[in-house]
Amino acid sequence: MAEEVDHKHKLYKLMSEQEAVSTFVHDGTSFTVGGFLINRESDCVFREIARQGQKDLKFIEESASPGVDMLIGTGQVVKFDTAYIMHRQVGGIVGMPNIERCLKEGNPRPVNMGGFMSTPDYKGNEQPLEIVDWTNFQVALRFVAAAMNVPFMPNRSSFGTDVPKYNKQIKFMKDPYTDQPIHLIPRCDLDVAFITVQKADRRGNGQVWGYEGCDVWKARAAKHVVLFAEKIVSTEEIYRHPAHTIIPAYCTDAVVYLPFSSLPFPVYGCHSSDGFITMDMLLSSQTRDSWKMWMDNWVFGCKNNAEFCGKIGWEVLERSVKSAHVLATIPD
Amino acid sequence: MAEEVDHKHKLYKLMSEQEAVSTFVHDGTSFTVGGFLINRESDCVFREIARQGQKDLKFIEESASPGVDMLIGTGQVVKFDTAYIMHRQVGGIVGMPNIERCLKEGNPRPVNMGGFMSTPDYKGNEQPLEIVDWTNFQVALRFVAAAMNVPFMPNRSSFGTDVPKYNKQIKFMKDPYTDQPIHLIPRCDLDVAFITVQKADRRGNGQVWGYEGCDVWKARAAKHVVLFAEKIVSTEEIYRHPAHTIIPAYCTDAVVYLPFSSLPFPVYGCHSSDGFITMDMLLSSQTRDSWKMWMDNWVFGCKNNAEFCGKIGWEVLERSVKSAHVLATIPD
Amino acid sequence: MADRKVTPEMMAEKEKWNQIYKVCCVASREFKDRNCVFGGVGISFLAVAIAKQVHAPNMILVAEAGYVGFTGVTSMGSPADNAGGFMAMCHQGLFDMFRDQQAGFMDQACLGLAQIDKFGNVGVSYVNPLIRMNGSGGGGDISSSAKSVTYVGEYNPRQFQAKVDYITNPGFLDGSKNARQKAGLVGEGPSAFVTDRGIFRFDPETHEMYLSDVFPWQDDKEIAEIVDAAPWDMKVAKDLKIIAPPSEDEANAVAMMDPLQGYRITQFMERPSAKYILMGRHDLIAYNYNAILVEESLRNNMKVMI
Amino acid sequence: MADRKVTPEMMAEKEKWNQIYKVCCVASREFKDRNCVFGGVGISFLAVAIAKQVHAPNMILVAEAGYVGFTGVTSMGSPADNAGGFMAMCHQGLFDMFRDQQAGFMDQACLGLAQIDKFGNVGVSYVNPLIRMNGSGGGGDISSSAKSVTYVGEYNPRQFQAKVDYITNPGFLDGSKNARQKAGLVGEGPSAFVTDRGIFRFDPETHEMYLSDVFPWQDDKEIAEIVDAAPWDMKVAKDLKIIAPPSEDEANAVAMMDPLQGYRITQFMERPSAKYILMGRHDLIAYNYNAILVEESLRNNMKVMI
Repeated sequence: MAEEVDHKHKLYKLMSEQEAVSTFVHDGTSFTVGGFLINRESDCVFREIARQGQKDLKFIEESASPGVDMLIGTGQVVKFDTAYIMHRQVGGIVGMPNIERCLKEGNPRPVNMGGFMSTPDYKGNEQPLEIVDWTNFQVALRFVAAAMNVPFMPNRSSFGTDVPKYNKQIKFMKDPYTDQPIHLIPRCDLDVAFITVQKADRRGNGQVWGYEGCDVWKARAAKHVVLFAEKIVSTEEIYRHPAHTIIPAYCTDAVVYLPFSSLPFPVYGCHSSDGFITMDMLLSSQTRDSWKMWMDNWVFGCKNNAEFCGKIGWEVLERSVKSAHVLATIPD
Repeated sequence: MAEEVDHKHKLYKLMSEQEAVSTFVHDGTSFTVGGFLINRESDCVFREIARQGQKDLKFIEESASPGVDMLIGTGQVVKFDTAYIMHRQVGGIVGMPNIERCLKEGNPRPVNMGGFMSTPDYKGNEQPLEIVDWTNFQVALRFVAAAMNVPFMPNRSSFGTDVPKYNKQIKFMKDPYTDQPIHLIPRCDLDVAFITVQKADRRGNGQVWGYEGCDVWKARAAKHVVLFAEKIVSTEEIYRHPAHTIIPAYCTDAVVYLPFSSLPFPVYGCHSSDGFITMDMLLSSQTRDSWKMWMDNWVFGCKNNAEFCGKIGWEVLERSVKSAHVLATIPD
Repeated sequence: MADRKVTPEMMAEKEKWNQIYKVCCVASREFKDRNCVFGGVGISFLAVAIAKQVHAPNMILVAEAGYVGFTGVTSMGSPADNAGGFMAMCHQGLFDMFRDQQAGFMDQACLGLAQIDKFGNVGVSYVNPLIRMNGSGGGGDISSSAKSVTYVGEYNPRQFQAKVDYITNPGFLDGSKNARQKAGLVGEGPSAFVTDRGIFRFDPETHEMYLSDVFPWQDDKEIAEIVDAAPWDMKVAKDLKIIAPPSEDEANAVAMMDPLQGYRITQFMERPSAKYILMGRHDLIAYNYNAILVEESLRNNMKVMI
Repeated sequence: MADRKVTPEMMAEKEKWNQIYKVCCVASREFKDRNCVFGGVGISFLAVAIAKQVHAPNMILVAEAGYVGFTGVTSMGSPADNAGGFMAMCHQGLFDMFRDQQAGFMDQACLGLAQIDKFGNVGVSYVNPLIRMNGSGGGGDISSSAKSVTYVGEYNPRQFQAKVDYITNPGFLDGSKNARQKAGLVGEGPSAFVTDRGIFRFDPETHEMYLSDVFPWQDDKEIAEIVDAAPWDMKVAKDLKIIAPPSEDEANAVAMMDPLQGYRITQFMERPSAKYILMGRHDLIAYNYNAILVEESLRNNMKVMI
């Protein structure tokens, strides 16, 4: 194994997307992405991990980015902690069709769904995908506890429900001060957080506009933090909006200059979503064969995010930027 | 007792400083101020409470505003939770002389200092002032726990020290996940937080520039929140810097338009400190008699904060504003 | 109830509105001005947004990703939709929103459901034997801690269960007195389930769900059918209320927030923009078609809002 | 040690610097470039700020009230001083700073002390029988969780105690192996106590404090005096190091951050601005006097910094 590099204490931290993924994602790595659900989430990471082929990955996110389904389809993810998947969509379309195929067909591997249901009659030898259910707040609290370097956070959600019944990591205790019931939510063990930000400098100060999601906490919870920056700015420009630096340089291991890293999903003040490519992906993914064709075309057929952008069409992206600017722009 | 008014659901929440203090501070009330130590803390509150005369007050702050010493001198405070007082100053000046007189003379009441020392040979009948020691982070965590509506927060400070030895509210436990030691810090029970902000609208959206201190948490921990605004702006102006709204309208009970509410202490981007009046107060306070004269002149001799400002001199304050603007201004 | 008559006018009104209008316009009336209201996604957001536009202009709309007090110029595709940032009082984070909710600042919330039992316990993650639903998301937290929760959804008798397969959202638990409080929950529980075939509420004493409001076109037979479909002895309110059909203002609010006709045309493939998708087109012309519709709508709405 | 000679030049150097220079300029050398460093208030902030200005320009200065990566154009009167906001990478809150420290992001810190024992356990709140000090503030947290802590202060034999009256800041506890880790502490403990009469460090095995560095003017007699004053058998480093006196650059850095001469003139009443205070003046002329000094200094420093 290579000598451990102290990335966080480097003065300048620029890397390419390929380098950032290969440096921080290995077989068995646990990771998350910033943003929430689809917005300002680093979708490019899922495509790059699919290309690089790391195995036995663990993914954790409050409401999961659809990208994780891609890595479940490639068989690269073996553990998935979440509160929500966009699974049931209008017109009977399945949002996470690879998860569905794990459940129904054990393909590419069987799934243990939160201890509540699992792939019936599975005869193969693949290790099951473990899905663990939480609420959004509880997943957030796992990041919060890790960010604070404490073993757990107290929480009042889910009393009387089946969530703590099937998720034994949620512990029940009587508060020693008042003897009232409280749930404990354990910290997560997180190797890498990939976070898309509107601005960053080379030192790794990441600035966000719009909602913050859990990025403040993810950036402290993860051993390594990679920023995908829509724009690289000077540290002097960072000084202009210091309250927007939700990720200070001391958290950051690498900065990747990568506009449109969230595509096909939107970034506040930068660009809109691409409903066409999203819908195409979703419809194509409904069968495993057509999903594989989609992957060959849009993922394996692109060397990097720029080629993915090129395939969508730069003129469409230019239009998408204009569209986002109707609602907001990011100040210099 | 008057009917409970639902201040938080009012559309517009403007009040005078007198009304805000008399509405939310009663005998026995627990309160805090925003900011940290001296900066952007609502010093006007201590003067107004001294004028109104509420009794048996409880005060909690990480590193305490010097103003609390005034209310200890008037005998109005009976409980004081803190991590720090600016007590030992250059040249043997005592920073909290009224606390010192409580300790040495039992005047105006004796003091129990964190269970470690107390007024010797006290013969009077006054209830002792209880001082409870914490660290800054622990006091902050008391606000955090209350803000989250949970009974405690886990913490790793103070293992092996005398802080948890004398403060029995800090509980030791073994983390049920790893069996490692952890401290529990109990939530605080807080009636009112008075917070100075650079901008607020009438609905109670409070915006802060510069450091945030614990104001995010205090505003959620307190049953009632009063904002002292350096500037009242329209809600449209609030929309321009939504990330600076660290106190959304739903937290706020009252908004007081009160420039210079922190005087003689500074507010980022608004005005500097007044070292002369601070030093005068400190030197005058070294004996009880001269402290009383100072109080008669600067506190009881002023009807409100505007008269206090007038006594300092508006031309001095204008100069103080210019001085602060060398470092920062608040954008429109 | 005996003297209620269903007129042809009522039946015409019934046909006039699709299920989304029937659910969302009616549910919007549950939300009060000046309240702080947690909107879900899709139709549960739409219901809240209609309220803000029609009768509750000072409602503080919150979305779990971190948007507070925004104008709702368009319906949100996700709780982190860029539109949530527009004319917002505060941008914060997801943890912050749930913290503030657990602290009791959220007065009301609107959510969808898959299964519900007699005491308002809800499941949204799993349906036996092998159906995975979306998962609780923030719903488990919201139903635990928001002061009150209004559920919305198209009526389906399968939603009403004697026992929810997997409870994600606590209702009144076993229905016993103070059951929620004893369990450690902060919020006061569900207040209504608004469907296109009536509103269900909870008895303040027994916490049992009953039918409390029906549309003017729902006759005794239909009411009996709904009540009989429930796996418990569902009661009907003695003073059963009649729901006013969607108003013109409410309908306008839906139209205003629906540039791509996602609510007005319920079948995905029948929406105008679907033709480009069906053609497999990803080009600028296709993209432009949707973008122009959305942007025009936003610009028009901004004029109204500002 | 035997062949060390104290020359008249050394004695002249000794007289040249007041105790603040001797402590802070020397302590500044403990702080490394690119490290994230938690500064205290007063001289413990000054020591860190000198480092940033002289040899560690890429140090990330943090102040507990919530300022990160600021330029330190002036020394901070409090951890929330307006100056902390100037050219800062990040403005956040106090909770955030301590969270980030407990998570291990703060490499070094600088603090003052009132009492210290053999194993570096420190008290800053109480001295028996009846002296109340300032209190731990953030010091208790910083000494618990920052990776390493440098203490600074004017030497006073009373600081060295067999038993600290009230321990606020954990050192190496009972000195046993991994005592801090076993207790649950995150940081690695104190690294040095820098005084105007030498630097004390901790043996990596026994964790006992020993005298490791002295100024060139400290002869064997003075060293013996210091060692004898400690209530334990204090050792002297075999390779006792000689401290270089404050450099011109370090002295300039102090001057740069000290427009009111609070560090250069240690007696409060001897400072220029004190005359107005002694006259009891609160008027514009008095205010202006200080304001102009501070502002001129800031403007000059900004030119250097930008």
